[in-house]
Amino acid sequence: MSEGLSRRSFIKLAATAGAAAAIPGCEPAARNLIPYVVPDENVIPGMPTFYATVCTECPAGCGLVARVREGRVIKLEGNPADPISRGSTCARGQAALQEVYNPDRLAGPQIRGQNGFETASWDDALKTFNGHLGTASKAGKDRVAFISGPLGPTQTKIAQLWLGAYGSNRFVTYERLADNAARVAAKASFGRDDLPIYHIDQADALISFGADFLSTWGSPVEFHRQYAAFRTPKQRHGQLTLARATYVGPLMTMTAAKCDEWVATSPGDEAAVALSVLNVLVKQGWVSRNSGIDLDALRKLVVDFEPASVAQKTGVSAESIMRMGESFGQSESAVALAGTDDPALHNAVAILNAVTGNVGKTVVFAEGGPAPASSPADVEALVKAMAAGEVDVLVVAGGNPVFSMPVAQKFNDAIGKVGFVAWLGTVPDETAAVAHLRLPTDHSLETWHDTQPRAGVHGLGQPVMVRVFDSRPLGDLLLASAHAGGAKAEQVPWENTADAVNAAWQDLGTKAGGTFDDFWEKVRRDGGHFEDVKAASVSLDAKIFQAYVPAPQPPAGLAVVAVPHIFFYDGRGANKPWLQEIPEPVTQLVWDGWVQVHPDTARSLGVSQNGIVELRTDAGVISLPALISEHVRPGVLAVPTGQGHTAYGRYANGKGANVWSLLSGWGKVAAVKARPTGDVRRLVSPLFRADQMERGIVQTISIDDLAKGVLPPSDEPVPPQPYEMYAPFAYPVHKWAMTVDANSCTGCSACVAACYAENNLHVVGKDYVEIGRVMSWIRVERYFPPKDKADEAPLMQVAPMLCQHCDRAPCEPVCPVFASAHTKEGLNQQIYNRCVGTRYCNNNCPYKVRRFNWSLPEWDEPLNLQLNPDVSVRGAGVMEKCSFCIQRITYAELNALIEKRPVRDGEVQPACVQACPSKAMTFGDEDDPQSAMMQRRIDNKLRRYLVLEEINVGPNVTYLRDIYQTKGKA
Amino acid sequence: MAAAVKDINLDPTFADIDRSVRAIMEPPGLRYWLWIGFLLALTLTGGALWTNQIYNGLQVTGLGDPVMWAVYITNFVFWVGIAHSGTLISAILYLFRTRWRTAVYRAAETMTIFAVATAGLFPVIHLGRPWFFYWLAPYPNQRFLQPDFRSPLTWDFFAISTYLTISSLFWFTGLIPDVANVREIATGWRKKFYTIVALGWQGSDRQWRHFSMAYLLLAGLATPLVLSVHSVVSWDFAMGQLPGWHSTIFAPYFVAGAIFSGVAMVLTLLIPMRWVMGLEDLITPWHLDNLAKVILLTSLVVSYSYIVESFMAWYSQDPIELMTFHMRYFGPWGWMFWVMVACNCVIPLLLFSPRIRTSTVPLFIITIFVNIGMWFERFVIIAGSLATNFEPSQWRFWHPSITEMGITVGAFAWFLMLFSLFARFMPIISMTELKEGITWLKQALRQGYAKAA
Amino acid sequence: MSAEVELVGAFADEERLVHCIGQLKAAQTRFRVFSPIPSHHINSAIYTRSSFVRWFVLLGGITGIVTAFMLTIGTSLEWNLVTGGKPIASIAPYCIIGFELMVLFGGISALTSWILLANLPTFEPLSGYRPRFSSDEFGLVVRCAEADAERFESVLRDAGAQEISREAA
Amino acid sequence: MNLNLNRTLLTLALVMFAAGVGVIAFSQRPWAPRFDVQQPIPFSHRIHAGVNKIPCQYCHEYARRSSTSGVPPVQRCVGCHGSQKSGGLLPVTRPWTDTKQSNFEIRWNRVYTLPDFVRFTHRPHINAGLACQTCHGPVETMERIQPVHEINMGFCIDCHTKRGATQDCYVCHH
Repeated sequence: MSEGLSRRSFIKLAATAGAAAAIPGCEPAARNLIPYVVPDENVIPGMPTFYATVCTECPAGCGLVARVREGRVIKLEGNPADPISRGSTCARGQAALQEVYNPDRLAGPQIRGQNGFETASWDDALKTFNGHLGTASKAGKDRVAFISGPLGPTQTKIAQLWLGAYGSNRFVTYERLADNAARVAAKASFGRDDLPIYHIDQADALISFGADFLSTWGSPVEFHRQYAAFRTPKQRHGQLTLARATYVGPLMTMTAAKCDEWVATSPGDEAAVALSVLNVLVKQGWVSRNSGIDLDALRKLVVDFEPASVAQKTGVSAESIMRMGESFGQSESAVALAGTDDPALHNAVAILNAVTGNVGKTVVFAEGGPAPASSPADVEALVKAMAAGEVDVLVVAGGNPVFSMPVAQKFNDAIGKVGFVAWLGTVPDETAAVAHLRLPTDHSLETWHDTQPRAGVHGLGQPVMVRVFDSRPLGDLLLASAHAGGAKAEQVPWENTADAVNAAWQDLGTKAGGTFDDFWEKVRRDGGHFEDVKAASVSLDAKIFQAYVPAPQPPAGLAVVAVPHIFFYDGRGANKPWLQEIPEPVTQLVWDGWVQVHPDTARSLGVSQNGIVELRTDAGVISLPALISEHVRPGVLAVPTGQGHTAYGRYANGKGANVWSLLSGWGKVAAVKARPTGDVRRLVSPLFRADQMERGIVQTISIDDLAKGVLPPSDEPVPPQPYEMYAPFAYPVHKWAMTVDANSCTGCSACVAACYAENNLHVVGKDYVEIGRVMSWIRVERYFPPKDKADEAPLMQVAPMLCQHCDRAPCEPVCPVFASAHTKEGLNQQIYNRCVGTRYCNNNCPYKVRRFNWSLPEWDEPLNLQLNPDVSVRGAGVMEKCSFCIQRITYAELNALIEKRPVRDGEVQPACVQACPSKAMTFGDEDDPQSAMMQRRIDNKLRRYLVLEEINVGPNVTYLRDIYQTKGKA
Repeated sequence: MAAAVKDINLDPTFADIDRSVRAIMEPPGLRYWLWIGFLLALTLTGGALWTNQIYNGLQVTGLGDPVMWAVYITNFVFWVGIAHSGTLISAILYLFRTRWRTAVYRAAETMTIFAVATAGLFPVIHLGRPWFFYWLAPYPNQRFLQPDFRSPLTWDFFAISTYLTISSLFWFTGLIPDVANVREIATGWRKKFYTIVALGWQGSDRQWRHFSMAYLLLAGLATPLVLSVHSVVSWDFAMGQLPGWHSTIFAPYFVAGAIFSGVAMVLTLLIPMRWVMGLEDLITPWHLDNLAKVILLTSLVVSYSYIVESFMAWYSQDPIELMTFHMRYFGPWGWMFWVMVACNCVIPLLLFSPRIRTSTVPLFIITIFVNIGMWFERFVIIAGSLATNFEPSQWRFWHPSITEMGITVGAFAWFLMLFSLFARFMPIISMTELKEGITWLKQALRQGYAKAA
Repeated sequence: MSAEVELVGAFADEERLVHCIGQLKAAQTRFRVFSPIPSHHINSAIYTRSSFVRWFVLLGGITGIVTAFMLTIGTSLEWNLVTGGKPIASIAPYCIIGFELMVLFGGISALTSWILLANLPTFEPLSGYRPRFSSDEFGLVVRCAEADAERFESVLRDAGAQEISREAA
Repeated sequence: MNLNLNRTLLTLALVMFAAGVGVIAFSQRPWAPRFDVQQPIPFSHRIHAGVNKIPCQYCHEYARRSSTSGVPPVQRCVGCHGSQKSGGLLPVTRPWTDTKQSNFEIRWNRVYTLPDFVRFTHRPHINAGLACQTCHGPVETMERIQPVHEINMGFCIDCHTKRGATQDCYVCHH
């Protein structure tokens, strides 16, 4: 974004464009028109501009495209050019906007005074900053320390140089959810410092040992795409089969729910189960000969892990273990994933993958991976140093260690020992609360940065908008400070981050060939530089069999497990209202924390639903309302991470409790004592019933029936239009419609977040969700099969439910004022400014997808700057609903009109379709049989169904049945 | 007629009738004004709550997805129902020349007018943007955009406004001779007022000639109208495909229910009124008895409708329909259903006993129960069906709010206030028709029924 | 031609009055009846043809139906908005509007027509009216030449008028 | 029929007539904006568009590409007026001739406003070959811009109907 657009004029534009956020009414939008002094050639007022950048919400590093209107980023979308996101995002990525515009963001530098923090000028703040650094560096070497979340290569370099300028190399990156055990195992079993790249899509069988790869583990968006491919039925040995997936772990996570089988183990038993599977493989002789490992050692390793004995020890049924073994051994290629913090498990899984010859196929180590992040040991070393008073100045730039650091580290005491703590970041968190100096830094969307999530992927993040607050880029701050600290120009050659990034990409450019300007142009357009990776040839280290240490026995009695929350991650997402309001996919709970308890455990504890449970470990004690559910192993208390903030902004504070404070070590498991306190706090969900009472909202078909080409007897297809009283209308131009594949949908709710962002939906809070006033236009229908049907159904049935734009929409003829009517392109239009609010349409909507504005929508400044100017903000008293993103449809149609061409297939993509990481939804024109949407219907004739088809309202959203594997079959 | 002759009081001469009715209209005392003041206070409270609701939006109610219609629409249907008996008694029984109607029809019809006036408020109250309610009416505008005449709500708008107009005209026409009557003895401002209202009526042969024809025809028009109005109201629900709404028997079912609750309300008003105003010799047990019989009959019709409704649900074997009815009987709101059955089907059976039919206190209590029962019937049908809709994930049960309750109470107060005011300042009993009736009966006795007719 | 007078006779009983009306009609004199109650005896004794009001009502009703269908169909075609896949001009629902407007217009024309035909509203009382004619007595006002006054007085008296007064017309 | 009847009929007729007139007058929305908009700078469209025949889109350059037609940037004014010969434009040119003064902004007052629930875009209309004057009136004759048509839905839909453009509510209201 060029400099032509001054901050001042940006604010003005925001003012005028922000008028779109006014309440529908007859008041004129804005009274004044303020012209640019010099127009910005990149900006056409009233038209969106797109910039490629990179997401920094989690280490996955997805490529993004930011849609910018009048200098404000209003929507984030996946970058199709990016090999990781491939044009999709997750809910967290969508919600990154709410950090940029977060009302709790630090507005300017603050210095701690007698009474709390006092705002200071940048000059004073920087003087204090550099002053302390100067004295510290004079005091000796390594008196300055730097902690941050994972940084990109360039920013890491800058930080290290800056430290160097102050004679220190205490550089530590801290990521609580980093897969440390995996790194240890990779080193031990393959002698690698980097993590492998997984190709789930190329596997025929999958076993995940506690790796929740669809929500938080590794690179969820990429895994969504791969898993969708993995689960599409394929012809194997001349028969249509469904690749089998099994999840082993204490809690039925979202990933587990989308697998064929969830094997409930106590935390820590996963390793035993893995070895038992290995035992099956060895006994069955399914160990590939050419994997070149000595079988005797292997036999010795697995000998005492007979399925029977393991089953008897862990309570896992031997059949499940056999099934896993068979599916894994009999498939040409398979993949096993390990997600717990138990190195033994990771070793076992490494062996599992290796001996079946899958390393190099589905598990690939690549040359030129990113430099490894700091290990727990590094962090511990630093904390020790701090505690010992060897650190005078600590600079924290993210990671929020105070919130999530293992209790045993006593980080809070250690940080107290540090003379001067400076916190650099966007939204002040618990760590900022204990700092002496707070400097507001730019959000990654406001500054230059780069990422290297894995080998061959170099993401380039460019500033997509002028900063909202009086913040500065982290890199610029450090560079300036380094220069102030007397760094030589040859050591620290750059003035600001932009130069640094540019310089860093020079050699990439030279490697790529061609002139740098072309390269630079290209990477800025593509959002990075992507090259094919060369697979490194690795072999299993024979010592691993001896090196193997048996798994630590799981804690006797109750165990608490911290489950990474799909939206809050380690806790960084908690202050984003969208993420609080969107229900967690499996439990469907909002705005709170909870402890998930198995009915049996609950009975023995005397806990009832919503009853507050006090959890006490050697590290600490928290209280949370209980969620009684079958989806957790008895004896296990599962608590989602991320809630329980005390100083992280208005949306996060005082919600739930912080499970990290129960864990003394780096793991996520601890022995716990639990007792009901007798208090009650209602857990709130927008969904009422969890069983669909055979109403066929989310329908399923077994792979056997699919292979046979027959439908389950229960649902013979109703003839398309049985009894028509009137001749159907023709839609000559377009007939917009959607196809939704329930088999690909995981319930991750990225679509919901995207809808919130695109259509200016406002959040209503816990109380209103409870009485049915949630505003989301699209929701995830989540159902569990009744017990008696459990064998003939998937573990969980999910599908997005949105307005079906029925041809014979029941909502239309009941509206007395034509606020709800049909367009000539087959859309069911809801005209907000015509609506008088009788709410009859919603009463008559069988899908209950219409939403009524019970109150006047409000956004805390400056969250309203994110509002989409192309969509009206609805006032109180009007009905609203999914519009298939009409603003995008008209935008595309106008482009086509002006370029005198028809609208291309796929040119229109509603926000939900665009965001869906597993591409479960396809949007297109029903008039065009060649469109991808229609093709998807034609290719899946057997799986096609309409929700509530029998009432014959002619929905335009066609669903495809979820495919399940009949239990007890491999 | 024999029964009638035995029961009806033939002694009063025209003069007596005038005397007793004019006596009601003497300037009222303090107790009356306290009563009015009390009602006014409640009404104003309701009004204040409504103002607050308009200002803050419907968030002040307990409504939410999926129960988007609850108390307000229930009240609407309830009051429209109340209205119907008035027209039944004044118009339909007029066409049948039923003699016992004469003493009670004015009160009943007055109740109709004010009940419709009350009912008419609720569709506006429940709107999300009440200031745009006039969009339901066709009126010239620069966009040439008119309401959708396919919508049951538009039908409602037309039906209710027509009903209000027609019954007011009918009521007003009937009033004129009586107002002329009281005009002759009134003094002061009342004199002026009655003179204007009476339009200079003197009862000349020419006036009576056109009056009678118009009155007959208005009765003729009102009769199909009253049946149509509640059918239209019932179609608000029957036209929806929601299980529990989508039923073809709704029109007759609702009309019967309307008469049922309406006649009950007539008695609820008449029994205290005749006691307070000393009208025992004009409104005799004979009248109460006849009204009670109507209640009994309609109660049986309503009970039959309940049975048919459930039977159809069972007969269809549609699982969704069945589930809705299962929840209606045994769901969280099941108690409402059983209250309704008790009040509408069981308790009215007491009316089979003539002693209860003619003794005021038990009759009064029964009518109260009927009113309660019918309110719950509407709530069970409207809100209950919404709560258990097609989407199991979207079920939810509604919790009342102060605003809804307050406005409901306010509406009752508003209705009673209007009625009490009318009862004291206008002839609440039609002298003209009483006289006509007595003359007719005397002749009937003297010359035999056939000749007189 | 001699001056005319009006004889006002008050009757307590309807039948006597009706009987008397018969005689006056036979005598072909001009008279007017005041009655506190609507009485089809009196009406049929005086008039042979029934009131015009019914034709006005019919007219009103027809106007109502026509207006309704013109309004509904016309406005639908103006915008041809499709709702619920139903035809633009869907007749069935429009019949309801038709019915309601028929009743509405019919009723309004009934009221206006009877009021106008009855010469109301008026605030100049008809001659010979006595307040009690609105309450408990029937009045019979005969207008005749002074010469015939006695003859008609006797007619009234024989018919059973309680009191008879004579006033100049 | 006597006097009373005629009088009544007359009053009736008068009332109905008055009502009819009232309704028609009301439907014309007499309160619609017709005010005289003052501007901070005495800019004359007559001279620019009329006398000098400068095409509208030379200054309102975004009209054919965007939803908004765009207010000309100061740079555009200076493009012509920047040179010395121009007299009357010091307030606009000063920030460009002397570098010490900071940029300033012109606060034009809106003449044409639309409610927030209308999503009007210029580009299809311009690309359909509509003259700006169709909606904005004979701008080239105006010293100061005054609204000629009241831009309301009736005005839009009337033209859409005549030209067979879309009548889907959703196109403008979403």
